[in-house]
Amino acid sequence: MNMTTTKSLDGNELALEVEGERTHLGLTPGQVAIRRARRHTGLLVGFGILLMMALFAVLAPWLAPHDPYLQNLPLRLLPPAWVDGGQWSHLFGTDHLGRDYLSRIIYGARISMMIGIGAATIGAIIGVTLGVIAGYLGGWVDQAVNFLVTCQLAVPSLLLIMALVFVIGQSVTVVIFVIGATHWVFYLVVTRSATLRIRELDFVAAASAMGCSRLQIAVKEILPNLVNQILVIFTLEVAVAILNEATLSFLGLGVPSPTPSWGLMIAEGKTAMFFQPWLVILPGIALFVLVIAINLLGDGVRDVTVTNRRS
Amino acid sequence: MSTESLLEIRDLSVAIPTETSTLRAVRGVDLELRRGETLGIVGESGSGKSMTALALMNLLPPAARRSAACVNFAGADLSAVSEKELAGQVRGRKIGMIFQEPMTSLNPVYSIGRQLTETMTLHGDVSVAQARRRAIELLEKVGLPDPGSRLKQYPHELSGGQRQRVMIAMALMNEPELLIADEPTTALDVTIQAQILHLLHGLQTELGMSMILITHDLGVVSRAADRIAVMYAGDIVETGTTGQVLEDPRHPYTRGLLECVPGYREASARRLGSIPGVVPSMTGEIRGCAFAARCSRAVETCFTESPPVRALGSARTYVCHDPEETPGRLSPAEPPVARAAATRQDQDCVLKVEGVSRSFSVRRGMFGKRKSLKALDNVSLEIRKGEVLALVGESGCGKSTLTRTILGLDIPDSGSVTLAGRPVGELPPRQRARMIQPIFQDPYSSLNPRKTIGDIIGRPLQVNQVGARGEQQARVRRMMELVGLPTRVFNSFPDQLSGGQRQRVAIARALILDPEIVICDEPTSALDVSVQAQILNLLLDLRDELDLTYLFVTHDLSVVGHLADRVAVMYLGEIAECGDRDQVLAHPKHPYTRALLDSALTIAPELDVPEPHLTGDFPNPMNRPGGCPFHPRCPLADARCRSRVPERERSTDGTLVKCWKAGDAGGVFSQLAKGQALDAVPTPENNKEESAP
Amino acid sequence: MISYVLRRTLMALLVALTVSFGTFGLFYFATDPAQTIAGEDAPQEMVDAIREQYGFDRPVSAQYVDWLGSVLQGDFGQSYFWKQPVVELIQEHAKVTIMLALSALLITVVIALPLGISAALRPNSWVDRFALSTAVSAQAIPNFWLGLMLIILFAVTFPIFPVSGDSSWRNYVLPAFVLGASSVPAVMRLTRTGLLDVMGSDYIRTARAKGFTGYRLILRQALRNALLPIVSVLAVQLGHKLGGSIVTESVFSMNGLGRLAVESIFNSDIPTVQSLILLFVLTFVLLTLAADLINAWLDPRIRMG
Amino acid sequence: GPSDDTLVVAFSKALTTVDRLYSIQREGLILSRLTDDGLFFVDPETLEFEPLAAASYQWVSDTRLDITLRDNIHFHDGSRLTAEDVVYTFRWVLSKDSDTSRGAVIRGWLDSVEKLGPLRVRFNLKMPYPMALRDMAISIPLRKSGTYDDARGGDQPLNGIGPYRVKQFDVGRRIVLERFEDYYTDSPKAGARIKNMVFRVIPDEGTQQAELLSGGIDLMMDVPPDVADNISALPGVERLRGNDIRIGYLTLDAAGYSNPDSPMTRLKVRQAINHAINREAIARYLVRGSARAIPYACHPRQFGCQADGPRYSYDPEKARRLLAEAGYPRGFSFKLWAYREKIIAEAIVSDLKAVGLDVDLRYVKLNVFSKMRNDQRMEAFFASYGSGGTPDASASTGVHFAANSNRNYSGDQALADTVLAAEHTIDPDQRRRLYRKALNRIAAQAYWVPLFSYSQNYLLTPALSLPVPEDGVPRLWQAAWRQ
Ligand SMILES: Nc1ncnc2c1ncn2[C@@H]1O[C@H](COP(=O)(O)OP(=O)(O)OP(=O)(O)O)[C@@H](O)[C@H]1O
Ligand SMILES: Nc1ncnc2c1ncn2[C@@H]1O[C@H](COP(=O)(O)OP(=O)(O)OP(=O)(O)O)[C@@H](O)[C@H]1O
Ligand SMILES: [Mg+2]
Ligand SMILES: [Mg+2]
Repeated sequence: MNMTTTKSLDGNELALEVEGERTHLGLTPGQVAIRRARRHTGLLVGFGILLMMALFAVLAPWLAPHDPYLQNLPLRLLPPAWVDGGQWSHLFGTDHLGRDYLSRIIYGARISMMIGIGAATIGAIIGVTLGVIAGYLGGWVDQAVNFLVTCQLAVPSLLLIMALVFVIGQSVTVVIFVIGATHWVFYLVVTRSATLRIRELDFVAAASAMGCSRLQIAVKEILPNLVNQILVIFTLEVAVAILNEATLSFLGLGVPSPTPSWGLMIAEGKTAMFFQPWLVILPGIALFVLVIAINLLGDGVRDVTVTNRRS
Repeated sequence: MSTESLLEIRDLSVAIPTETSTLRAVRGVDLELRRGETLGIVGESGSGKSMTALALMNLLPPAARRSAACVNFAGADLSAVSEKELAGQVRGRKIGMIFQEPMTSLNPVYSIGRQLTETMTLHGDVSVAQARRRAIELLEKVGLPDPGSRLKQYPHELSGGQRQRVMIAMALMNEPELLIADEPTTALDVTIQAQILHLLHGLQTELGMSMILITHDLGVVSRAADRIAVMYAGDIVETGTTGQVLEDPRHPYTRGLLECVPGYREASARRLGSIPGVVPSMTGEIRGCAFAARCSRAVETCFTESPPVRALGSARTYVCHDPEETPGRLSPAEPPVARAAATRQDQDCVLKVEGVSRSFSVRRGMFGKRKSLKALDNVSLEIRKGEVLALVGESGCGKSTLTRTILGLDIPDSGSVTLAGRPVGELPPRQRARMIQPIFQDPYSSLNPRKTIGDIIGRPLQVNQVGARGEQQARVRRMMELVGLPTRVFNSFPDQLSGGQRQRVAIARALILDPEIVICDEPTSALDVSVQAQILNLLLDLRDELDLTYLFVTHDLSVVGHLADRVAVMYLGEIAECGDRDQVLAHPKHPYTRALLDSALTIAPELDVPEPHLTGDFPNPMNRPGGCPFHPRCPLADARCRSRVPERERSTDGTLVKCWKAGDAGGVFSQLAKGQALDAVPTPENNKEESAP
Repeated sequence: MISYVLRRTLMALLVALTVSFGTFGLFYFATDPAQTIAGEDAPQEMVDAIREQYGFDRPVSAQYVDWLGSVLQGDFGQSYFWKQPVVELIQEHAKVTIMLALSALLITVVIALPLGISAALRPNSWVDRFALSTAVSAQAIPNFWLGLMLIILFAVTFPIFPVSGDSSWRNYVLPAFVLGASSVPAVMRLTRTGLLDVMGSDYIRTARAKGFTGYRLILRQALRNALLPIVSVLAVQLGHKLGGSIVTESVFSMNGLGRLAVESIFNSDIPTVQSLILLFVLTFVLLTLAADLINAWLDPRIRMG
Repeated sequence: GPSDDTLVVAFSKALTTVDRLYSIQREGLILSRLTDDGLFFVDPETLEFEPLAAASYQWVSDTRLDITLRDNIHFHDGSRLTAEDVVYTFRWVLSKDSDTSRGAVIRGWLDSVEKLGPLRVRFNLKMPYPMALRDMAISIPLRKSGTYDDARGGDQPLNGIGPYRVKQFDVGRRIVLERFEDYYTDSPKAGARIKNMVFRVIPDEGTQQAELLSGGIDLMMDVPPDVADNISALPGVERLRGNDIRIGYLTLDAAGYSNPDSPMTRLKVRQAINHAINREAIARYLVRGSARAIPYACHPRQFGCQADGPRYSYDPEKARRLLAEAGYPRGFSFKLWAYREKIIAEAIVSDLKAVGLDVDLRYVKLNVFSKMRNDQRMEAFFASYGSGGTPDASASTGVHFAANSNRNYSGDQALADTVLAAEHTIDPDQRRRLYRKALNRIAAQAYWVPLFSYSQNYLLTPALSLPVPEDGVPRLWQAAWRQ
């Protein structure tokens, strides 16, 4: 097609040029998000801390001063270095088996992150799949999913997790799967309602008018629009999963000993908490800092990706 | 009309700080309003009309900052009084306000009785009983039957028109001196719009109020306002009496705007005039004239210097450098495109809808039972090759449901849609996609916000596996050129485009598979007139270029008059009347068509808002009246209409009508309308001559 | 409305049945209740005798049907471990949990609502920041750890409250605070966003245009709308608290339903576990139903459709 | 405290019943020694079985025992103890539908009980059973005739003959006792000094500590050594160290039940594991107190616990060598199951890892543990056994290596025969010989890794004086307030 036809077809080519000069195109959604992120303190702080923690987790073998599993019974229950009786070779002291507490806390970041991310991923897969299916197909499928959700919500989730871990047996994988398998309702509720909303939008109708199958529509049209929300829930669920793991381990049904899990460490330190309070306080602080960082990040991501179009 | 000034605004500005910069929504507006006068503020979306009104009452969004040299209202300077005083003395008491969205402007959890009476009791010294009496009186006045029992109802039990009436009653509870109506009818159907405007007009004269009527509809201001202020990019560019401004527009923007309206003056032309470009982003300082970039007459100074205010007589001003027409920038007067329609009369039918019915089952409320809602009732239609068939009807009458059925996206309960000789339901989706494609109403929701423009337009090719990747890209670029999209938006996201551009993207996507039939479901009703004009032009050009057939859904009769070959009028899921455009618009057989035509407001400053002939609202489709579904609103209805569904009949001039009174509709109506309204709808034949003063 | 309530109840029963059958199977295949009943050092003969006596050697379906049958006749059976009618057992423990849950809910409401409301009224002010940071931290503090820290602080270092037990109101202060704090973030955020939404809505603008400002605007126009989601979330939170605040009860050694549930699991005390699950499910469903009904009462759109 | 003459004791686990016939928990045993008397009792100093409610006894033959009762014993309801009550109690235990916790054991050896006179009773045994006095002392409190006639007597207050009577019983919360003033004065347990006792259920250790420090309780039992160390350093707390007859051990699946090809079926592997674990260090640093590493499958204080079989010293090098010889130079992986003392289990795992074994610790609750153990699905497990407080090898060695025991993972029939023979032998020398044979066999085959004996730590208010029990079961009737 040559220029003349264009011209004859559209009297507005002039307009578009003018438009091009005057209204420079806005930013892409990604650029907008990054621009906002740069000025979002909470997000930056959260991201910074998390990055540091992630480094700790990844580089644990090089950063940890000792083998976190190495027991040294004669040196057990050493207080932190700054307390009377502490040694500088064991900065945070040692635990009941004489293992270096600092090294265990550093390795603990690994466990927490692994479980957090693993469980949140599993939850996301279950929740998003069910949510999109229920929202998109509706009808009896929706009813069935709704039933599942009620089942899930009606039973106290910690109790359910405990029962499952108790019966299946303790291991990191089991904990990841069980926490993941009991934390998908949030994903589901959000993706379902978003899908319900999106499926009424005209671009979905346009897609089916152009011959897309339902699967194509669900995956190619609807899913990309859920990514932001899923990401936000994901970060929040990572935090929830980490706390859940700690709680489970605290109650004795989380990851198995001698894995260095913060919750487990708190549980083990609890018997001595009035006398060696650092056994409880230090891993608690680590947990708190990690979770708060993730939450800040999650809140930040939500603030940054939210579309505040007027209408 | 008294000449005493009630309201005087000087240099009112509103700035809204955003994340990256400051949006200056209103820039130094000057306005004046006399007692008893109606001032119409017109302008395209985003021009700052609402912000001006809200700034008066200090109801701006929390972030917004207001500044004004003075806002004199009945002797007091509103820009200086405290929030408390404003709330206690002015808002709701001296100034009443009606908002655009009747559906959301009433508090859903309180009864309307409570919401009405508290307007009075809040401001003290009135007993609840008194307030109730006043509320009942006002509800009666705004035309709500049985007002006593209405007080117990909740907003969701009322239709949009009824809610808007309640809003009006609420605004009038304390007999304010000024009523600000911000697009009071935009969300309503034409028939209701006419009723509401009529009502407002009556109340205003009765109570001696002044009124500010904000709208983007030039037809509405032309009928309802005494004076007009045209707003552009946060500033008033032209004011004057309605007649002056509309008959003799001085500002190029006003002129351009008028030319965009289908049916205004040069309506016989197939191409509408248009204002190129879009409203400038209102962030930061605008140098020179804000309109310069879109102005066909703009010269050097327009871009560098603020235009001066020019006065013509006492209350007539406009803001412009007033340069000569700039050669070269002038949009060429389009030669009238030869109409091929006449020759397309009895061509072969490409799409046939036969006896289609569709019901939904809906549950109302949490405890409600499921009820069946009949959205389509035995609809039959034919679309012929190369024609534009317009489908008109009020909101909720089933237009979209019908288009979805035609597209094969919805399966009818009974009846069939035949496309190229085969039922659409049986066509494989991809084959169907190559024959028929939709364009939707809302350019925001019709594009996937997560995909780039290139992807969106090329997606049909991908799905249908047409050609290799490179070839697809080339086709997308060609298509973008064809619909007038700059290629640099190829990798942009929909959010970065203006409404008009988005609609072009939607058009490109619909056309890239080379379909025969395009179903346009109100493609321009979300757009401003200037953009609507561009899109309508484009659609018509494309039709001729690509030999397309359109089913064009709309509720705007002026658009119908502008582009349709044939018209089908829908009411409550039925086709009430269907025939050639000229026949239907000039000699409507069905009383409903007649009423629609009466209610459509063309630009005619010399005329008032017509008296509505239809009583009542569009009924809830869940409680369809028996017999002829139109009988409760029909001025001609008799016992037969109430009891028996009318047959579909072909009248002498070839239109199909479904009415017992088809024969005498014209006669009775012309009596009722007292000769006022035959010109109400612009058909190419009758518009110009008859509407001239 | 009656049909709605019936539908919901039916759903609840179905949920309860599904869950309880799942539990039954789980325990049957993985644990040996006989040994727990007998004790760790119990000799072989004793364990075998118990197994036979309780019928643990029968197929799972038979055991389940038996249990279901007696439940349908209103007999929730005897706890294997406590050797006490389950109903009595639950009654005893429920007192603690109900007390704890209600006081925790009270604390949640007392902290979260005012905070959320004041945050919503002045977005981005210091109140808002304070509220948000409270929420973020409260969300990040592990419940059990907060409990331990409070014990160290208020029961040992400054012995103001007792460390454990459930005998007097003073026992409930710390646990109720810990449990209440755990739902503060959710409720606070919801109150804030809900109220912000409402405050930004068209009908509030209408109300302002009528002359409403200040507290009258909030109380007489906005609150009822904002309350809708809060009611729902409070019902869910209360449901979860009544479903046994396992962690809190364990940290503060309170003898509530959560603890009973955990111990029953550890002891494979199936009749107790099953009855508790029935109880939890029904409580939860009833509470959400109640929330829906309250919402229907608050909102005519739901009530009348 | 002494001010109200009330001793408050913390229990970690709740008792489900105060009737000893229906519970076998340790807490039940401690309580039962206050509220009940049996025909015999375990002498706190010598750990011999001495007559208590019985005035005297006589072995008429290997399978016949005659007992004469004291004539001045009252039940808590005021009635007198007669031969009828004794007969009733034992017949009740023997009857199948009584469902008492000890019925199955007693039925194993006791044939019948007869009344010979108002205060004389005869016991007919099914076979020679040297532990008869033990069972009577530890498991069978005497009950008033007719106690269980209606509704199992569960609703009535416990009617025992012990020095204290139950005043109040809140399941899962507390038990209140009051001194029984009509207690027979010639009882070895007579002369209780404290008037009231309250047993509070406080499952959480930390809470118990805090309560002890704040004066909420007077006595805490089963205190982990670390806690005991820490708390006893504070003013206002006294610590007692005592022995416990409990032992810890590892069982290895020598029979290959869990998997016929299990490495545990190889002697060298089992020996390697024996050499790999540093029992001394565990006993010294973790169990602490009077705990010692034990060489054989019984507690050294138990009768018959003398042997001269191989002893395995802590020698990781040798362990590695043995593993290599067995064909596992790079070790192998297996699951070690445990259900108590997690820290010790971890220490064991750590030692095993040090010699190249990849151990996965499965720390589970008892009901899961026993399911696995009874299904014979464990390759190795760490467990402990308290022998029911019995100072006799039959209670440990006998129980664990009997042919029908599902704790027996040795699959060694000959060993089982030896143990059974010892069980039915009354003659002490003969029994000693049989146990020595069994213990030597166990050590030579390394079926077990005998680990250590336990110790007991008690924390109490300094106002309280309490003799330290030799077998880990406190005799609270001996408690008194210091002046
Ligand atoms: N709450 C808000 N926050 C930020 N910007 C706003 C807000 N409300 C309006 N604006 C912007 O202010 C400008 C003027 O808006 P205004 O509502 O006055 O336009 P309008 O002429 O009433 O348009 P419409 O016909 O669409 O109602 C627009 O650019 C709009 O985007
Ligand atoms: N999926 C659905 N479920 C229930 N009711 C529906 C559904 N789709 C449409 N309806 C109802 O069917 C009737 C016709 O709707 P439709 O969208 O076809 O109207 P319309 O003429 O396109 O109106 P508008 O001009 O507002 O777009 C309406 O009352 C609508 O509420
Ligand atoms: Mg507006
Ligand atoms: Mg529509």
